[in-house]
Amino acid sequence: MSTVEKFIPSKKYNTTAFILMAVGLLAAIVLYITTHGAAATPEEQQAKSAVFWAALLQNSVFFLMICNATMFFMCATALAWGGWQIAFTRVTEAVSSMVPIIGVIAVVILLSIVYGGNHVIYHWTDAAHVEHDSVLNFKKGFLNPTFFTVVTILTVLLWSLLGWQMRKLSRSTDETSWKNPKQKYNFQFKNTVTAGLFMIVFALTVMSSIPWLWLMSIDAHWFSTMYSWYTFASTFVSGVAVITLFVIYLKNKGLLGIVNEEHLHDLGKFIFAFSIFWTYLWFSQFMLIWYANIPEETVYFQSRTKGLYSIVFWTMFVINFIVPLLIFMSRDSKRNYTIVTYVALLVIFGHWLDFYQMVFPAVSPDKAPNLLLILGVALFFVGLIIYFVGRTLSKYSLIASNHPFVKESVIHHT
Amino acid sequence: MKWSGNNKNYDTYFKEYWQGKLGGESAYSKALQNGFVEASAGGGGSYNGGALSSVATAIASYPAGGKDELVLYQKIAIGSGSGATNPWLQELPDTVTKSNWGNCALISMKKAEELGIKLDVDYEYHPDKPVIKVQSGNNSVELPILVVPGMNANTIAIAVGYGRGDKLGRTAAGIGKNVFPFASLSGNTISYEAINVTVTDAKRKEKVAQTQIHNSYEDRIEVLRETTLAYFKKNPNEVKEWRQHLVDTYAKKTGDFRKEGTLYGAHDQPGLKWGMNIDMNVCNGCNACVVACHAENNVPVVGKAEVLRYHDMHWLRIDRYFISDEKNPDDVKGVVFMPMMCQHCDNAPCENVCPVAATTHSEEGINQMAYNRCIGTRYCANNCPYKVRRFNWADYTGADTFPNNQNQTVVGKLDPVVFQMNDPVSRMVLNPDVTVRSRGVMEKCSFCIQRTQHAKLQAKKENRVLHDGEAKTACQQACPTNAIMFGNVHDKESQINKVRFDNPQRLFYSLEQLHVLPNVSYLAKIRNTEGVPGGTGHSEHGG
Amino acid sequence: MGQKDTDLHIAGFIYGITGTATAIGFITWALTVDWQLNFGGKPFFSLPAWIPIIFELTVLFAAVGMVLTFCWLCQLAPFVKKDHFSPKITDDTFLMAIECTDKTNEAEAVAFLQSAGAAEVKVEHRETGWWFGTYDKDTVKFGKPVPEV
Amino acid sequence: MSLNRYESQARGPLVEGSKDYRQITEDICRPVEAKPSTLWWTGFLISAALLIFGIVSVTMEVIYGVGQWNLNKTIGWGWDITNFVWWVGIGHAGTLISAILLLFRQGWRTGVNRAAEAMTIFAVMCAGQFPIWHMGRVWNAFFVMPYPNTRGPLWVNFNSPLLWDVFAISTYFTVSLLFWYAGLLPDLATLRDRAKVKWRKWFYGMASFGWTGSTKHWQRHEALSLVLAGLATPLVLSVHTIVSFDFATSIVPGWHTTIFPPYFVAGAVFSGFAMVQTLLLVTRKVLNLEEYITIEHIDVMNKVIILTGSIVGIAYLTELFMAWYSAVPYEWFAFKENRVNLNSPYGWSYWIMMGCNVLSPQIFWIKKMRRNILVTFFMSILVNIGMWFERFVIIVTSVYRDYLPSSWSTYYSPTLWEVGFFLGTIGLFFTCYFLFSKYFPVIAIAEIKHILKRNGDNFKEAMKTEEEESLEAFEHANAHH
Repeated sequence: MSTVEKFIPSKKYNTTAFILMAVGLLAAIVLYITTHGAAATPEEQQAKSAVFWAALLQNSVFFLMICNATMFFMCATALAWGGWQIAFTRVTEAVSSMVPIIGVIAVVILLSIVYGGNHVIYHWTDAAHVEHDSVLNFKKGFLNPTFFTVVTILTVLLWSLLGWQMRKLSRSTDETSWKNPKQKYNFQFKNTVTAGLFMIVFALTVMSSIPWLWLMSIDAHWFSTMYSWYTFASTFVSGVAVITLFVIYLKNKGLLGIVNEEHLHDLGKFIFAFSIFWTYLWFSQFMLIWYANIPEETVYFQSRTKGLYSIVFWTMFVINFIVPLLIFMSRDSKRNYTIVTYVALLVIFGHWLDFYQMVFPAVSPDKAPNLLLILGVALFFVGLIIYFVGRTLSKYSLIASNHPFVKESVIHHT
Repeated sequence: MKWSGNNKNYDTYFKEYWQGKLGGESAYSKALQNGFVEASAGGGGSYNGGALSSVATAIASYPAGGKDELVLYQKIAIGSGSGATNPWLQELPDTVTKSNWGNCALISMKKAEELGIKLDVDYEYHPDKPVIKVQSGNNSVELPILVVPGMNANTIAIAVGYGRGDKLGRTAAGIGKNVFPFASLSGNTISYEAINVTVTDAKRKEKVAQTQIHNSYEDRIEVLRETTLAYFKKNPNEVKEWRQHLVDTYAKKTGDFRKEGTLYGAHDQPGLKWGMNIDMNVCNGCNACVVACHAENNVPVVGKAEVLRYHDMHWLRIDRYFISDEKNPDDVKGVVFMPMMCQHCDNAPCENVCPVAATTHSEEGINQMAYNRCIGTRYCANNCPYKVRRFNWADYTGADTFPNNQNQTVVGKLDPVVFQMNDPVSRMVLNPDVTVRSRGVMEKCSFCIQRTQHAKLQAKKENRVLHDGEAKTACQQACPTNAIMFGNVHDKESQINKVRFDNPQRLFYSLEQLHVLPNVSYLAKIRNTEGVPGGTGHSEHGG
Repeated sequence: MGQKDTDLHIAGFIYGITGTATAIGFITWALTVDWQLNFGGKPFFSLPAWIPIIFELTVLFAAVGMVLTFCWLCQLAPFVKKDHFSPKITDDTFLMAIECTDKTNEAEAVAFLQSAGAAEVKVEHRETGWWFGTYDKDTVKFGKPVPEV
Repeated sequence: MSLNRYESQARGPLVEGSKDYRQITEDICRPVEAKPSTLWWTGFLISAALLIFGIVSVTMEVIYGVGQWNLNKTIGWGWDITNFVWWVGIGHAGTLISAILLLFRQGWRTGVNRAAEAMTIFAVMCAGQFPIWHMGRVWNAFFVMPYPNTRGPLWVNFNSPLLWDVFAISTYFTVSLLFWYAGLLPDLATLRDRAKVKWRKWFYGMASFGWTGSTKHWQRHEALSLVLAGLATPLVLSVHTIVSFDFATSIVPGWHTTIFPPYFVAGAVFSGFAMVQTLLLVTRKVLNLEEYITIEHIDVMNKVIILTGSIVGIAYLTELFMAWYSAVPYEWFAFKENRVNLNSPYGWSYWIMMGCNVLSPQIFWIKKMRRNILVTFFMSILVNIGMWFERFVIIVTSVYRDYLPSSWSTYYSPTLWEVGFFLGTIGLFFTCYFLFSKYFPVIAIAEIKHILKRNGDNFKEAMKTEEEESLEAFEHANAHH
């Protein structure tokens, strides 16, 4: 077989993508209409329309962070000088190339919320309210529209830029002919430095400030030092699941010859391991707050473990922990394409639910919004990812056949 | 008195004045007994211009004081020295300085500055305080200083009754310095001041035993509430609103902060539930409760060396905070006393963390200690926000099963006073109803559980319900101002419930926002001082 | 290599589950049935606070159980002395011992090994079982002798 | 079988020099079989002396009571628990290297895992001393065990983080020991078969459990190692997590924060690797093992150090930020006044921690520094000083000024016996390590042999053909479908 293989998206592939996007848009429109009807008071109107914006927020941020998590996967493996993942690195790269696209959408949505005059989602944007709220007033050095805007735009810009650089480096190997191992080493060195730079940016954004600004500030009074690491774990599992799904799809199309179940097994292990890692962080955050039982912290779980949202809360816990734990514990299930596909899909859905329960209990405490409609909105992003990832994949060789470590990936054996 | 041109001593003057006014000795005694005089006629005082010049003369004739003046005073516990032999009293921290086991020279902040003593981290956090030499004529004494904010710049105050010899027993021997020589006889009165002393820095340091080292409550309004009368009149509901704010924030649905502000759900507490209320307005920091608690509960006396190491054992202590201007800590506006003991939290952080279940919650709402089970990890003390748990660092009471572990020839030394508990006669002071704790065990206020048990048994024997006020804690019984109220909070008619119900504008629980659910409530201190503090209004910052 | 994969990990899983069940069962019984104690207002059934111990006991049971099983299966224990095929195998030689029973076609096995590039193929008759003894003393063998093939 | 034998030439070799299996056995067994050097004796005696000092210190403390130490009514834990957490942290690298890196198939672990695992066990032994001897009534320490007793239904408080510690530390110790010993079996058998002296035959024969190296043995051994690694991985995370719970479950400002579990684990790996560096740099020099513990190994471990150091740094900043962001005055005070403020009583300790843990490891961004033995050695010690201060900062600076200003503590500094206890555990640790390095192979012989054909210097050079052939040709020759 030829190793310079390419993926040409079929008509059906693109149509599916467009249909999903259309369904997503439709869901958004329906959601808009249902949330912008007449209401008794302006406050009620605001509360209703906030659900629409929160749905956009949840979905755009979730998918943006997933795609960025694949960036993390790429950079972390590069830093660790991993070899096994090179077999499908072009898939990882293609998913990571979604960062600028969803990034722009997310920025538009976030800024519309901050400047849109509806303060239900971000209380701290309401200057009059902040005046009277001593806690928010205290925090306004961090929670203010200007800072939010600057950090948000800068972050998306940096992610995009460094991702572009990483991908460019990887693609450059296609044309290079190595003269000696030293050259390969030099390439790896450059790759490592870029990945290292991304890691620094990553630490300052995803591992800290960004989840605080975008998500935690919805419960503007509440705080948890774990929050950012926790959201990262959530998106990282989903990110690996997305890569896995594309790998399986391409395998099904008879592509990606050098990828075999050994690689699938390792992707499965990643999903397994990081699902447990996610659970670990979830438990640590929950248990510590539960144990100390200080109201200023428990207030977050009050609205989630009791009442309206408790079903979502526990469902997502079961999906994100029990499902991968029980299914992926055995070696055989990690090597079975069908099982891996379903678990990956479930895991993505589970973490989507996790984001749902991060956003909505604060936005709409008394009435759980229609889950199906909001899930519908997610389809837009799913379609978008399918379409653009397909397009990116079609532009370059599917296998980085000249990468210094590609041969290690070929003989990869668990 | 001299200034007024009168040579009588004040007592005589006072008596004569009132006897003259009330008409006779018996009327005077009656007035003292009643504590008040019914004003029969509003006879306004008349201004006597002539007397003024005689006063002026008298003032001028008073021997000219030097720059610095020494004042001798008596501590509440030791008095003139009569209490010096009692270890409980020696161990009792002074109301204002929180120092015990010895006297020291109290000086003003200005004087400290003048002497070049920096009131920095070292001064506050180390027991070693600079020593000054106070000299008046032939008399001189060297004592470590304690800087008290708000003192007159050039006054030095030293307590009398210290510096006793060996013959008085091992408690008082060698504790502090005797400053009686500074007192002088003028006429037939003893003058407790030396008006012209020289103060010099002795260039060395000596340790001062204190049970509290920080003077300000740092604006921590969740810990305690106090304000001025004027401010209170303007904002009578501030404390109430603060408590209401907790309810509004964390108990939106039911309005029950106790039940809704938690992830746990509440335990049933049928029957009795003990609670205490302390009125900070009435408390004058007299320390009677502290001694009573000490005596009742066999709280060990640890001696100066141990107090210096912050090992004091008081189950009940009186926290003293100076209220002063943040910018000018010397400008003391008031002093607050906050009796602090185990708060018997219903959601006690200490109970959670004990690995061996030595401290648990009783159905009567008491946070109880099983000394026999305690292995002394001290985790509970770390996790207590009120820091009221006390650990037996060494064998203070001779309660150990190890015969010779008080005989420390190599390892740390205890003061001789501690060993009094080894001799059978001294041990007679122990309350037989209360266990003596061995070393390595945590202890703390039990709400005098031996007394509540006794009262319950008494009622049971007589086949009746427990009456309100039947069980009294030792501190409550000793309190001369009735600041402490104790009883069953499930009894709607009980005093404690009434007090809490009648004072909603002053009622607060210390650190209520933590949701540890203390069973001790406080009534805010309203200082009858002038001025409405600015800003948030609760205080003028600490010094 | 055609050898049956060992089921040691399944044993480990079962031990682990046993540990989990023991921990949950015992703690629940001790704190909710045997003696209910109110610790800081926490519910009697404080599951989140028990997770750490449940986890630890799961791991402990699994690990200890597995090592013991491993020792049992491989017949390893202190003071056990085994009959050695060659002292060099603990140094620089790989040795494959294939246990043969009367059903084994010996010649075929020898041929297979030789074709796979074995340096030396030996057929020996040994006693089964294990030997107690120390390596500084002469071997005292015991165990059931097997009929020679 | 060529599967295991190719590796990109862009990677450096992990076994230097021209080695074969026999040579490896020879190199690693030699120090065990030779007479101990003067250097060994000196080190051993110093360690033993420290150990004795420690024993005396603890005896003093038990005779008098915990009052022997300078803890007080406000500061219930000081050096004791600081040292406990410090040692437990150090005890994390070993099992991490052997378990997690085994799962991640990192070849370089083989050179260092044996010594690191031994270190883990000794460090946990040291750590365990502190919670035991810090008890007020240590003779009743068995109360923490849930044993059936005559007092009726008296069990322990399963809700207490200290009890979790009891289970976590003992489980961790047991599993690490099993893991380590299981790995040692084949190597002990090697020593046994090489033994010429009677007592050696007896000792290594007894210790090697009758290992024969048969295929069945190896097969089960591999399965066992893999599952134990799978178990040990979450176990490693759980142990320091549970130690962090000691603080994080409380309500003390500066203790109670949700990021503690992962951040403590990162810190533990950080300090653990630093300790591994300290030990191995000495070991490779003294035992002439430079060809097995190579600069490559040191380089990789320094990378782990900079990574975990930076994670810890991010956690510090997160905590600091969140203390402000929380708008809880107590929380903010604990950070701003108790720690960051250099003029506060313990401000200095916070900045030592920051300097040693966050700033200084950044030097390892430079490759030259990562591969410099002296710099690495110095840094490894600096990191452990920093990590000691991290625990000191967390424990003492949080608790000495918490909620009630009336209870703010006087200055706490340790007594001679507190320091003595700590030095004693250092003595214990090194005494054990010296004995280990004398009587056991410090490098896993069997495992090094496993990677030799892929990572050995001489074998790497022979990979030229594979390195240069096209991917198609390579795939055709090597891939298995």
